Formats: sequence, C-alpha cells, structure tokens
Amino acid sequence: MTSTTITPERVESDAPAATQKGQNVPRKEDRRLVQGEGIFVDDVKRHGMGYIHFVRSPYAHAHITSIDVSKAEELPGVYGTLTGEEVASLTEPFFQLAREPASHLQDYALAVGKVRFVGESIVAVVAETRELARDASELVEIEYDPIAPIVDARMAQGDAPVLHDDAGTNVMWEGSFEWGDLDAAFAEADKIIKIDELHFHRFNSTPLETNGALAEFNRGTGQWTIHCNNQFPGFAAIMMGPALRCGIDKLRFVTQDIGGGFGNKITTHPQLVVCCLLARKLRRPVQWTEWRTDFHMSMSHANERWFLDTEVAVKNDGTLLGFRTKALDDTGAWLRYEPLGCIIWSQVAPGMYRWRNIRVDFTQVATNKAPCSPNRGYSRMQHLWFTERVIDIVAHELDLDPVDVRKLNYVRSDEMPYETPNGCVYDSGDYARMLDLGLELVDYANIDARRADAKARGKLLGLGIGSTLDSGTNNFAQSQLINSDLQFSGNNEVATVKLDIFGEIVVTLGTVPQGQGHETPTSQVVSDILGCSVDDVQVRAGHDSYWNSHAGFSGTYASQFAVTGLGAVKGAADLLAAQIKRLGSAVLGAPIEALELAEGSVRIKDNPEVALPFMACGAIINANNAGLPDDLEDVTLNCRYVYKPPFQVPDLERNFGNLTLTYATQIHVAVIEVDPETGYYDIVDYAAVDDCGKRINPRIVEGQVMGATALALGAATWEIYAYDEDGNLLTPNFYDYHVPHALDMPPLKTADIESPSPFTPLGTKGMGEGGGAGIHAICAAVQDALRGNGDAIVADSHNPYHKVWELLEHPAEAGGHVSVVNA
Amino acid sequence: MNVSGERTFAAPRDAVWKVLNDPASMAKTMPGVQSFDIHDAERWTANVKIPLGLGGLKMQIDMNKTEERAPEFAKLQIKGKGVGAMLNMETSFELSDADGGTAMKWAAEVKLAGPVGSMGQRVLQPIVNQQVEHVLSALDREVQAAVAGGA
Amino acid sequence: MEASAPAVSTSRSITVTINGTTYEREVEARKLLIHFIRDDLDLTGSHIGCDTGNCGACSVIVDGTLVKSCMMLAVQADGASIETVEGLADGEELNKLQTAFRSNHALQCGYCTPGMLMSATALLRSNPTPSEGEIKKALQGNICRCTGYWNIFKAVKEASGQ
Amino acid sequence: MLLREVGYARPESLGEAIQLLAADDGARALAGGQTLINVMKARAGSPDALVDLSRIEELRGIELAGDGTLEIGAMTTYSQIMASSEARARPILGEVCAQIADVQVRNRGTIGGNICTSDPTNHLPPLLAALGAEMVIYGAAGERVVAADEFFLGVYMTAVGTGEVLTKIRVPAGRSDGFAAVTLGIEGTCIASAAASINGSVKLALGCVDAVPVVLAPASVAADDVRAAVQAADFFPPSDVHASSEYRTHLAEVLAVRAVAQASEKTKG
Repeated sequence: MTSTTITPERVESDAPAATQKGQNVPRKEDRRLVQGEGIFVDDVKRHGMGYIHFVRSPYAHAHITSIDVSKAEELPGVYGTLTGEEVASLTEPFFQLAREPASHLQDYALAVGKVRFVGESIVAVVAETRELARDASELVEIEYDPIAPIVDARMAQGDAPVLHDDAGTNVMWEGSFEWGDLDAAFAEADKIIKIDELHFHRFNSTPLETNGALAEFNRGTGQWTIHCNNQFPGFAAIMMGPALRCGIDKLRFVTQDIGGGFGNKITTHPQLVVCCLLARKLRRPVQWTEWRTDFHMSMSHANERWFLDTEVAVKNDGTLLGFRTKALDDTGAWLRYEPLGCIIWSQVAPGMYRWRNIRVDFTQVATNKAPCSPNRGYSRMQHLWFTERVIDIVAHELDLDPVDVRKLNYVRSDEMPYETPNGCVYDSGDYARMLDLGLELVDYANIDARRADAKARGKLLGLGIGSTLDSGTNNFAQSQLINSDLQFSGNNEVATVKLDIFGEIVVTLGTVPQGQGHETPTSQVVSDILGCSVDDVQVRAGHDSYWNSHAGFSGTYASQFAVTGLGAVKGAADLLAAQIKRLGSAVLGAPIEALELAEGSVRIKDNPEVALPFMACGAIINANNAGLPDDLEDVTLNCRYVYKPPFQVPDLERNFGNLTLTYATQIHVAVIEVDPETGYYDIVDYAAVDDCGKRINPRIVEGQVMGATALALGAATWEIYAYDEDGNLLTPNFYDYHVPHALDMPPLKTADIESPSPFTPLGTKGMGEGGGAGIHAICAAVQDALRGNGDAIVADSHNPYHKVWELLEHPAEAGGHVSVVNA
Repeated sequence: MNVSGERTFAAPRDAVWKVLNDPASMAKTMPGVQSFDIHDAERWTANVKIPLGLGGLKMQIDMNKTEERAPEFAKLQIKGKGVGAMLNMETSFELSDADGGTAMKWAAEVKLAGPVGSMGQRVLQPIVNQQVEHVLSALDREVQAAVAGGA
Repeated sequence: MEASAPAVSTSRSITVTINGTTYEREVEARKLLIHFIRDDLDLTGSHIGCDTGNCGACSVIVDGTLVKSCMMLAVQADGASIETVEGLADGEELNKLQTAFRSNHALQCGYCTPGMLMSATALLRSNPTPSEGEIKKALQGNICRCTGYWNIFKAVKEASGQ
Repeated sequence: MLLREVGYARPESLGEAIQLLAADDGARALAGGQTLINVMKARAGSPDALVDLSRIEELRGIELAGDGTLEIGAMTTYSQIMASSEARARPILGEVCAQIADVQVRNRGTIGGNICTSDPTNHLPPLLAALGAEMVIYGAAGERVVAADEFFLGVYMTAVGTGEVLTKIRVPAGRSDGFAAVTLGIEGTCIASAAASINGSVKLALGCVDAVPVVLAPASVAADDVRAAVQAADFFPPSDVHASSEYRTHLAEVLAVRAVAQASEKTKG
C-alpha cells in the first residue's frame, strides 16, 4: 500500500486529546456492520408480506395497445396486480420542476399508454414468494406498437419522434447563460481554439445495495410506513404526498443502514408510490427488491452531455480569457429530478480558473433511455470535465505544459473568497499548492526519465491532471433559475440532542447516511461541547421521519453533512450545554460563567469537586422537577436545532448569485502506461490531494476521497451505460458493466491540506463528490501518452482499451476535431 | 444486426423457389420447430424452441411474406415473442441462375429486444451466424430432396 | 445393469448446519442458497449485490470452501456445514479480521463487508501471511463501491499479523 | 435472481446420470453451475430438470499416465487443477485456471463445465484446442472420444449429445505452451484470447473471434508466420460494447504472436 499522508499522523481516540474533532475516531457504525447485524432494507420482514415483481418494457419506445393480467392473477399464490391505468386513476401525475412546456409531462408510477425506455415498469405483480411473483409476471400479456426510438441526443430535435406528446417537444429545458463580455474577450485574444465536439458518457455509481422498500398501510390512520433506503426522504415526500393525495405526515420514512447511495437512491418515488398503492389495495405489507439488472436498466443514470462548437479565447502565454459552448444534455425518458442539472453545473461555471467571460447555451433533451437523476458529482462533474478538457486541449494546441497553464489560470489563494463571474463565492483554497503536492507524490521531477524508461519497454507513458471543485450545501433557490415559479430557496438540516432521565446523551439526526458514518463525527462534535467521551454519546442509527428531527431538505446528498448536518448538531449541543449550565447554576448556586462541562458533569471550574453529574441533571428535569425556579421553565434538556445557511435568492435576470456555501477541492494526478499494440493501459502511479477545510474525522474524509477515486477510474475506463440503436441497454449487469475489482485498483497516494471555510460553523466543507477528478486525469493522461504518437485529442470521457487503440490507429477520425484561429 | 450472404444450390431456380415458398418444407429448415400452422400462402406461425445448449429459448414465431416476385425475389417479416425476448427480423432472398444451379443472395436484419436480448448481446452475433448456417444447409437438403422427388 | 436413477423432484427436504446450528427445511429445487439463508433462515448478514454472481456480497464458506451462495442451489448444500459472517465474532468479541476492518476504516456502507470478511477468512486459513498481491487476488470476487479497496487490503494485512 | 421451477436429481453414478439425461431432452447436466445458474437466473434458459453431477466420484480427480498424458475428470474444479501436483505436468493448465474469474468461481467452476458451456469468452476452449486435448464422452452407447477441434460446435453447443455426459479431458504431454488475452479489467472476461502450443509443429487457437475456437497451424514460431496464419484464417469476430470486429481481428493477431512467443520461450532451456 502506498498511501501517503502529508499531514502528520493523528492519535486514536482512546489516547487523550484536547478535542475529539480532528481525531481518527473509529466508526461507531462498524461494530454492527462487521457482524452482519446491520439492518438494510431487504432485511426487513413482516408477517404475511407480499413480494412485488415489476413487468418491464422490452421496447425503448412503443404504444401499449393492451394489457391482460388475468392469467397472472389466476396463478395460485398471487395476491394481486397493479397497472398503469389504475395508477392514473388513483394518483396525480408527479409534480414537475420544469417550466413550460415540459411542465406538462404526465409522469406516473407505472407506464400509462406508452413506454419510453427499455426496463420501464408497466405492471406490478404481488405474490406469496419472490419466485412466484416473477412467474406470474411472465403471464401478464402486453401488446405493443413500437415507435422509432431516440438514443442519440443530437437527433432528438427537428422531425424526431416526440417522447411526450404532452410537451410536444423533446426539449425539456433550454436557456442561455452569459457572464462577462465575450466580445471583448475574443477581441483581446491572440488565438481562438475551436473544439467541434466533446462527449461526457453515461454511467452511475451502482451502489452495491440496489433500491428497495417494504410498505405497510395503517387503514385506521391512513398512514403509510415505508421502510426503504431512499437517501432524500424530504424530496420523496414532496413528490409522493400530492401524487397519493395525502399529507406529508401520512408518509413515514424509515431507514437504518443503507448500502451506498451516491445520489442514485434519491428518485425512487415512483416505485415507492407503487408499494404504497399495493399495500393499501391488497391489505398487506408489500416488499420490493430492485434487482441489479433492474437498477442498470432504469435507475438514476448520470447525465450524458455533449459540448458542441466550443470556442476558447486565449493569449499566447496560455492565459484563458473566456469560452463559449453549446451544452446538450441527454436526460433520458423522464424528469425525475431534472431539469435541475441544467443549472447545478453553474455552481462551478468557470471551474477552478480565473476566466471572467463565459457563455453556455444549455439545452436538455429527452431520449428513450433510463431517466437521469443525481449521481455523485451531479451535473458539476460533466462541466468540470469540460473545463479540464479545454485546459489540456489549449495546452496541446499552444504546445504549453498543462501544469503551467493550470498554475497560470487557477484562482489564487490570495483571491479567496473569490466571486465567480456568475456570483458564486469560492470560500477558500490553494489550488496551486495542491497541484504541487500531487506532482510531488508522483515524482513529477523525474517524469521525463520515466517516459524514456517506459518507451524502452515499448510502453507510452502519459501524465494527466484532474482538478475538481466539490461544491457543497446548495442554495435551492437556484431552482428558480430554471423555473421562476418554483418556491424553493435556501437549505436546512435538523438535529436533536437530549439528556435523558438516566443521563444518556441521545442525538437524533435528520440526515440519511449511506456509509458516510455520521454517527461518529456527530459524537465527536457533541463530546467536545458537552465535555463527555465519544462513547457517552448515542446517535440513533438511520432516519425516521416520526422522530420529528428533520426538515424539508433533510437527507444526505450534495456534499453537505459536515456543514448542515454537523451545523445542526453543534447548534443543538450548544443549546443543551447552555441549559445544563443554567440548571447547574441553580442547583450548585454558582454563576454560569463559573461553570464548565467536563467528565459528564456540570461543575465549578475552580472547584471541580462541586459538580452535578449529567445523570442528576436528567433526573431532575425529567422526573424530579418540583420546586424548580420559574426561570428554568424552558429548560427541557431536549434541544432541537435547525441549521440554515445564509443564502439569498439569486438575481434571476442575470443568472447571478451564490448557489453553494462551500467549495472543497480535489486535484488528482495520474500516470499511465499504454500498450500501443492493444490500447490497454495500466495506471502506474496515482495521487489524490484533498482540501475540504477543517476535518472532523480525517480518516473518514480520506475514505471518501479514495472511494470516489475508484468510482471515477471505473467510469473513465470501463463503466458505461451503452445502448444499441434500438435502445437496448448493452451493459445491464456487472459482467458487461465492469466496475473496478481488487486487482484493478492502482496504487493510490493521498495528501491533504486544510483551508477552513470562513462561512461554516466548524470551518468544515461538505465533501465526497470530488472524485470526478479521476476521469479528467485519465483523459488527460491518455492524451499525453499519445503525444508524438498520432497526437489524437481525447474528446470523450470514456476511454476503454479499444477506444485508445482507435485513437492510436485513426487519430483523426477517433479523436476530437480542434482548430486554432489567430485572432 | 445485419447478416447477409450468398449460396449456390445445385438445382434449377424454380425448384429452389418452390422450396423457399412452401411453408411445409421451410418448417423443416427452421431450428427447433415444435409446431407449425399455415394460415395462408402469406402467413405462417410456429412454436419453436431455439436450441441454445443451456436450455432452449421458447418463442412463438409469426411469419409474413410482405413482397414476392416469382421466381426471383421475396421478403419476409418475422416476429418472435418469448418470455423476456422479442425477435424482429426482416429477411429477403434473391434468386438468379448460376451455371449448373441457382444462386441465392440473402440478407436479414435481426433485432432481439428484452432482458434476454440484453443478456445475449455478447453472443448474439455468433449465435445468429450459427442458426443461419443451420437453416441454409437444411435448405440445401430440402432442395435436393425436392429435386430428387420431383425427378 | 445400472440401479434405477433417483427421482427428479422440484423440491426436497434438506439439512444444513450454519455456524453450528442445524436446520432441516423443505425447499424448492430452484431456490438459491443465498435466498434460503436470508429468507428462510433469516440470517440476513450475507447480502445480494447483483444477479450475475459478480459481486461476492453473498460469499459464504461451504464445507471449508469459499463460494458465492447465489451461484449454488440450496438443495446442493444438503448435508453441508456453512459459515457466514454471523459466525465470526465470539459473542460480542470481534475477531481479528473484524477488528482490523474497523481500525483501518475498511468499510463505509458495510454492505459488501460480510462477503469481504468471508473471503478474507478463507484466505488467511489457506495462507496466514499473504502478500499484497495475494490479498488483492483473494478479494477479486468481492466488489466494493465505497472504499476503493486499499483500506480493506490494509485491514487483511494487519489481521494477518504482518 | 429468481429461477423458473426446475426438477432436480442428484445421481450417485454415471449410469444414473445418463439415464436421467436420456429420459428428458429438457434435462441438463449441472456441473459447477457458475454459468448455467446465471443463465437460469436471467431465465434466458430454463432446463426442465437439472442432473447434479457433484456426487459422482468417477467424474473427479486428475491422473498422470506414464506417457505424460493427463486425464482430468470433468467435474474437477479450477482450484483443484491449480493445486494438483499431477496437473503441473502441463503447467499452462493451472496458470490459465488461475486467471479465470475469482476464487469463489474457481472453487466451484469445473473444467468440464467451462468447455461444455462453449461460451466464446471462456478461457479453456481455445487452450484445450491448442493443447490438442481429447474429450471423453459417455452415453448409453458407451464411451467415445472426440478431439478438441471437433468438440466445439457453436455457442453453448458441443459434441456432447442428449443423454450423454463429458467424463474426462485427456491432455497430452508437453510444456511449451502460451496463453495471452486482453480482458475486461484485470483477469476479467476475455475480449480476445489466444493459446499456443509447440510440439514439433506450432498449434494456435484463437478465442472470442468466432463462435468456436479458431485453430491454426502457423508455419513456424516466427512472428511473421504467426501473423500470416491469422490473416489467412477466415473467422468473423463479433462487434459488441467491448470491442469492434476490427479491434478483435487486430487483437487476434497481436495475442497470437504473444502466445506463440511465450510457448517458444519454454522450448528453450
């Protein structure tokens, strides 16, 4: 193992430490997980529950001419079925975030009258066993009338068949963003680099646990309990309540352990609605397990995006003045979270660079492929890949060193906080220093010698850099930039900290962790504030909306726990600490200033012998409160705090305003060796440098960096949701959708710096989504390796061996088309 | 996926044409036919179990002759429906006299949809080639039989 | 002359011993071992992460051999002795591997962990002091989407006392 | 994941097995199940009955004859081949088995299952074809022996007929062998593969470029002769998401040269 950490090793929690924050406290979650005692959604069982199996479309685009479920329902052991027609009568179509005309989409939990992608759910069958449910699903008779599918976003306009007659067009959203003075920038330029077409491919994070749910309906109260693994119940509730014609509180979401999410477990509201309807219709609990193939065919693909007719204005020394591009986003068949991706990229509009003049004409179209939804790096990854590609193409065309071009154009640490051309504020960071650390880790000083050595072995060595901004804690007001009618803005998260009757400290979070280990940093923050040990703090596992410790935006997504989650935890713990001191002051007869919280008690600083243990505090307030002074009336020792980041609504006219609170940073450097005979390449050296401000648990942060890197390397080389011209998914399982296995994992060196955020309660920044840097780095490394070997321009984010071979064989056809114009 | 080829039969063109347009003898050329119904000269249906070694793939096949120019050209539309698999195939053949026999140019566009389709992509092409080869040699046998019988 | 062959049946009664407890159940021939373990016996520590035998989350040890329990029928396990993740700890006392996974942050969501632990267990039995290369090869059949694997390699190395 | 209903029987002897397989043409032999069970999960294939060969002792074990011929029971797992001291008589066998999938699959997957599946991406069909192995097939009519070249008939199709079972694989003596592949990820599914063996003459078999291994006999071990042989051969590489037909054709040539080079290295010393 070659993991290097530049910052000094930290002591473990059991060793005495000034604060628990900053320590590598072993995770509280792990004890149950390493014993197989975690509770994941598919582990939840109920007496008499039925198993759901979905009948899915074999066609990418077809009218449904008839559906006959009679044979299925006659099969012994079958409890019942649900069809699109029933859904259409029992529910409202899902609320659309889009403005006209896409706002007219009629999106139901099951296909109604038409199917729009292979794998779309048409009928749900419920039976006594999993096997029977699938047997019965084979007896459902459906007749189709196929329509020509659209599988290429570039063919979605003009006279192409329309997916959604209700919208009358395949264009789901379009808008132009212009900041600065493009004409001046291009006038000032020495050269204009023109790039015909860049393509960011379709994949997602394939969490190892697929989606699922167990739904129960309480006929007496009309309330559903949904045991699931949805990572953003706040969003699911907003979608499901109106659809099911019920209040939000009728939908109780319960999760405990979730087997990874990465954004892919946000948009399960259609499946959850089916579960709810069936639990009510069949008068029994129903269980849904999404199988791996189902997930690949239908769940939350990451946005596929084209960048067309890009023009970059540069000076001869590589100074970047501005760019224009036409972004064409392929969102698949439905808008399940989209078109938010049409604006979220602009959190990082200039990437990490100082250019002030930017124009992006953004168009999002529907195609007959799985719907796109959030995925680690959501929408920013695509845009940052674009800016990184541009940097390396500019360097290539001007024959400059990509390192120099980056350093010349990176936003500088002395410019922080830095306002971007569109009003976002980069809070802190030192990109150039991070790049130096990364280069140092891969021994950049000797790169030429290594290039020569590789050449001697018949290999082509390439070095590539990927820079990523991980914008976190987003301002939901950005939704108004795509639809001014939307009434969302700001952000919030909740935590409740209480001191119970026997002195236990219990924390309830609003977040929905999927492996981030929230129980641990939460305990670290609370123990520092309450002066107790990390082990004294109990954090409830998972999420339950009936704990009343959540808000509208509660969930775990978009890199924000360290800010919103821990911000709420700190707020609640501070409130509790103040109440304990007030109680202590009354009982111990000392002024509050004279008190401190230490060793699980409130005590007098100068005379620690005089102390009131937490157990006594809990007992007094909860069970022995007669004769307490009136001014302690509001002391409950049960403190709920809602953290709200300081946000304004952006200027909708200028598309201008701060869209996220923090900007964590990752810079990756990859060194690869290409076998020119086959296009096969090995990553021989790799460094990931991270800066996410103050780190509460550095090892958890490093884990996020390494994990996100692995996902990126898989996406760069193997992972792709590829469709044939008929809209069949060619990679519906882990055979053809190859994710990195143990042997595929290259040596990984990590380093970090800490640039505390001036805007957050703990100086932390949300992080976890910066791994996209790996994709950028591999693309750059491949292009570098081909230098002097055809000099192909890497124009696609997906570079499997055969693609690299084609770049070597036919650099002109397989590579990107770039031209340089002297301005 | 598109496949095409050319084959020469040691038989006069009308004999070949006859076989190609006789559902009964065509049935004998198709892999894994279990039952076969002739609705009229243009439409036949069959239940087949395409032998795939690991357990056959059951399909109901519906064949329609969509174009015919005797004795040289015909086009067929073939739709197959099985659990988890949908087959759509358009095939055509063109006959011409070759020295001492008949040359047949054939072409087919094969589309396999559904979960099995996705699963099978990896091996679809070799399997199709192999089934086509099977059909053509069976066809050859039928033609020879017809010639022998006819003589 | 051969004795007449055993009857073909779509279900049969099987006996398996899991982590020392013996179970006798009637199962359908088509039921996968993983579904028998999770659904019929309610031992939910072993997981399902794919439907093609790639991910290894369902890895268990059958008669001393590491297998993916989704690639085997329950009826094939008749008479077998099976070890699953639930059998690793001694009461609340975590074993060396479990402890090393915890101290090396070798898990995040924890979904692949049971299978990972069983593969590592099988490795250390046959090769108590594996090299880094041997550890990687031994874990090749277990997909993890959270950690990037390196902390898992470290944990196995540490558990092997190296 | 959820299989169709299927019958199951677990014969104790070869005789019982072939009775069961002959009784129903919808019955399939279940060896290691590492492919068949997957196909059944997808319901892409649904045998009426599975005849589980796992308890038939005659199908296991590896014997090394005096003349160096290896006789490998069809139900021998990859792991057993890797661990077998007899199998080291033909080292390439263990070396290639060690590259198949992962520990769990190697612990259950069998040599017989690998070749009876006859999936173009499998490692052993081209290897055994190059090694000039013979397959021993047992049925009601008794035993028959088929050369590897004739054994593979198509994707998922082999010379093993209804009511028959592959019992043994005979691998002749030799050690100058090579195997090269480009795989989907390290030790992943083969995108293209080539196996070579030198025993006086050169025997070459290409995998993943057609339904069955393409067996060739280059004039010599010289790279140019090997390339010429591949270029002269007629095969039809499929195009799929992992490789174009053109790329596979190219790889066939590159890998053939590498496999032969490996093999000829071993003829020295």
